[in-house]
Amino acid sequence: MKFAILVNEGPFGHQATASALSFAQAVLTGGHELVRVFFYMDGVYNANRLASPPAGECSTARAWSELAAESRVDLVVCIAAGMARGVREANLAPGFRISGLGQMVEAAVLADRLVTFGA
Amino acid sequence: MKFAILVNEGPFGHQATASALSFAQAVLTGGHELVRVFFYMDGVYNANRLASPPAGECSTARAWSELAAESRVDLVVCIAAGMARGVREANLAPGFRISGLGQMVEAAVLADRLVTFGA
Amino acid sequence: MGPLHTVNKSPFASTALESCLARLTEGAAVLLIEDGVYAALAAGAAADRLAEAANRHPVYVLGPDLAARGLAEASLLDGVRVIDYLGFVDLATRHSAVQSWF
Amino acid sequence: MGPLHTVNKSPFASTALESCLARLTEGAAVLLIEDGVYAALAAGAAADRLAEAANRHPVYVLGPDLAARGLAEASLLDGVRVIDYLGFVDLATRHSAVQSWF
Amino acid sequence: MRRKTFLFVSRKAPYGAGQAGEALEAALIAASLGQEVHLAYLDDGVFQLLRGQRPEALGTKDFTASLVELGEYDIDHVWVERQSLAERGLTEADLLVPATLLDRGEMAEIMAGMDVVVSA
Amino acid sequence: MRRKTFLFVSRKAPYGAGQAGEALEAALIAASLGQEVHLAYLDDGVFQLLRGQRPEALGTKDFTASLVELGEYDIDHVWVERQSLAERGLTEADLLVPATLLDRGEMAEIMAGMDVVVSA
Repeated sequence: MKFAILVNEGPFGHQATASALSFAQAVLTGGHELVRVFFYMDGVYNANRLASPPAGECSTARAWSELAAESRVDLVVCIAAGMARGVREANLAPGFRISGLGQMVEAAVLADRLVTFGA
Repeated sequence: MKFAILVNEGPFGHQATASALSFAQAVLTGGHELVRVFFYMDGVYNANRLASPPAGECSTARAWSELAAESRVDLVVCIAAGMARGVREANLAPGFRISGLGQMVEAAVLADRLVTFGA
Repeated sequence: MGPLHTVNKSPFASTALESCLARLTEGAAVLLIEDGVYAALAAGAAADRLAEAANRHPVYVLGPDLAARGLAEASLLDGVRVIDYLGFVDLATRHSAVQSWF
Repeated sequence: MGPLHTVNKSPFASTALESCLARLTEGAAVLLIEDGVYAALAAGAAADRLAEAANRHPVYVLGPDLAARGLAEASLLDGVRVIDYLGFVDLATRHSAVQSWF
Repeated sequence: MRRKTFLFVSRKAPYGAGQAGEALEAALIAASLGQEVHLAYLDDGVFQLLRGQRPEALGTKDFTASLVELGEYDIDHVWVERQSLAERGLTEADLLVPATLLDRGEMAEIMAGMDVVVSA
Repeated sequence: MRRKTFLFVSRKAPYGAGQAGEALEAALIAASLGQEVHLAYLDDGVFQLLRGQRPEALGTKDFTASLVELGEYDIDHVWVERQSLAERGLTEADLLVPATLLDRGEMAEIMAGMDVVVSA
C-alpha cells in the first residue's frame, strides 16, 4: 500500500518528529511504499542543516537525510512555511527539497493513506 | 521596577512571542527597566535572521531587533537551545547575542520580576 | 500581595485554568491572556468555575487578546476586569511574582 | 472499515481524547500514541471513559511510547491492546483513513 | 490528478497556538488542484469563524479574509458542529461565513466518510 | 550574585511536548550559581519522576539521569503534589527520586512564597 506522511512539528521538545520517523521506517520495513514526507508548519525546522543536537540526542534531520539516501524517500519542505521560519536552500539538510503545498495535496492523492504527526 | 522576560516559544503559530514583545514595550512605556529578554527552548527561533514572514505578517525577529536598537534592551539566546535548533552566530538577527543559561538566572536575580511567555 | 497567575490556554481544550484556579492562595490574582481569554465568556461552559474564583480573587482579562478574537466586553462574565499591557505590567509590579500556566 | 483515530495528548492535560471518543463511528478504532498512552492507565482518572469506548471499539496503545515513559503493560486497562510501529502501519492499511487528534 | 475528498478539521482556537491560517492555506491549494474540499469546525475550532476578529494587532495576517473568499475556490462544504457552538455560548449568527450546522453524530459520519483527513 | 529562591514548576508529561530536560537544565544552572532551587511536580509533571523510563528509543537524552544527581547540585527541595499522584493511580513508591509529598494547599503555599517561578 502507498503511504504519505505529514510532519507539522519541530524536532526539539516535541515527539512528533520521532514518531513520524519511526512510522516511516515501519512503512518501508512492512514492504509498503512511502510516496512522500511533507514538512509543514513548524515541521520545516526538521530540514535545518545547521541544527546540531546535544550529546546523547539523535539528530532527526540527519535521520531523515539517511532515510532519503538509503530508501530514496522524497522529503519535501513547504516553501512558504520554510521562508517564514528561516529554512532555505542555503541551510537545507541533504535529501530534502523545497516546494509548494501542492506537493502535499498531490502526495495525499497518490497515496492510499496520509498520516499526520503533530502538532 | 526591574523586569526580565523569558520567551520559550517560536515566532510562528504561537502567540507567545507577540505577547512577550507587547509586554516588553509596555515595561518601557511604563517607565520601568527591562534588564534582559532571554530566549530559551523554541524561543531561540526568534533570533533567526533568515526568517522572513509572509506578506501581511509582522516579523517578530525584526521587531525585537528594533527594540534592541531603540531601547538598548539586552536580547540573549541560549547557546545550547540555539545549537540544537540551528540558531547560531552566522544567522543571528541584529541586536541578539548568544550566551549561556546562566544569563537567564542572572536576569531573574537582577530583576524584581521574571515574566515567562510560552509554551 | 500574593502572586499574579497568567493562563494562556482555552479552558475547553486544556486543564491549565482549572489547575491554576485549584492552587490560588490568599492575595493571588488571575490574568487571562491569549487563548485563556475564552474562559471569560459568560455563556461558556467554563464560566461557573471562573465566577466562583472571581468571588475570592481579582480576575483580569487582556483587552487586546479579546479584540483580536472578536470577543465583545459585553459577553464577559460579571466581575472580570479588562486591562491592557500597561495594566499587565502594573499588576506584575503589585504582585509578589508572576507564575505562568500553559 | 471506519477510520483509525490517533490521539497523542494526555487525557489529564487536554480534551483531545474525550473529543475523539465522542465522535467514534461504526468500525472506528483508537490508537493512543505519545502522551496519549497515559490514558490507558487502569488506575488513572481517565480510565472509565476509555473502558466504555473499548467495549464498542478496538483500542490500541503504542508499545514503544509506553516503554519510554516507564509504564508497564500490567498497569493498563483490560482490553487495550499493545502494538508496535509495524502494527500501527498495519492498522492504517486496514482502516479507511487515519485521523489525528491533538 | 485523481479527485479525492479532503477534509480539513479545525479543532483549535485561532492565534494562541493555532495554525488556522496555514490549515486554510492548504485547503485552498487542494481546492485549486481540483480536489473536493470540506472544512469541519468543531470544539474550539468554531472560534475561528467568529465575526469581528481583528488579529492585526498581534502581527499576524487576518486569515478570515481567506474565509470569506471560500466561494471563489469552489469550497461549498463548510461544516460546523452545533454542540461545539452551544458549549461556548455561540449561535449561528456569530459566524462570519455561511455554514451548515451538524449534530455531533452527523459530524462524526462526515469525518468518517472522507478519503483524506487533515487535522489542524 | 544575590541569592534568591527559584521554583521550577513542572506540570507536563515528559517527551510528548514537554521540555522536561531543558527545564531541569535551567534548575541545575541556577543551583550551580548559588541560588536556592526548588522543584515542584504537579499535574502531569509527576510522570517525569516515574521509575523505569527508557526514552533512548525516542532519540532523546534520558533527563532522569540528571534527576538522580540532584543531591550533587545541593538541590534538596523536591516537592510532589499528593493529589496529582493519586489522580494518575501512582504512589510514592513509583518515584525515582526522594521527594516530599505535599497536599494541594501546601503546594500552593510553596509556589506563592518564591522569589522567582519558572514554569515548564
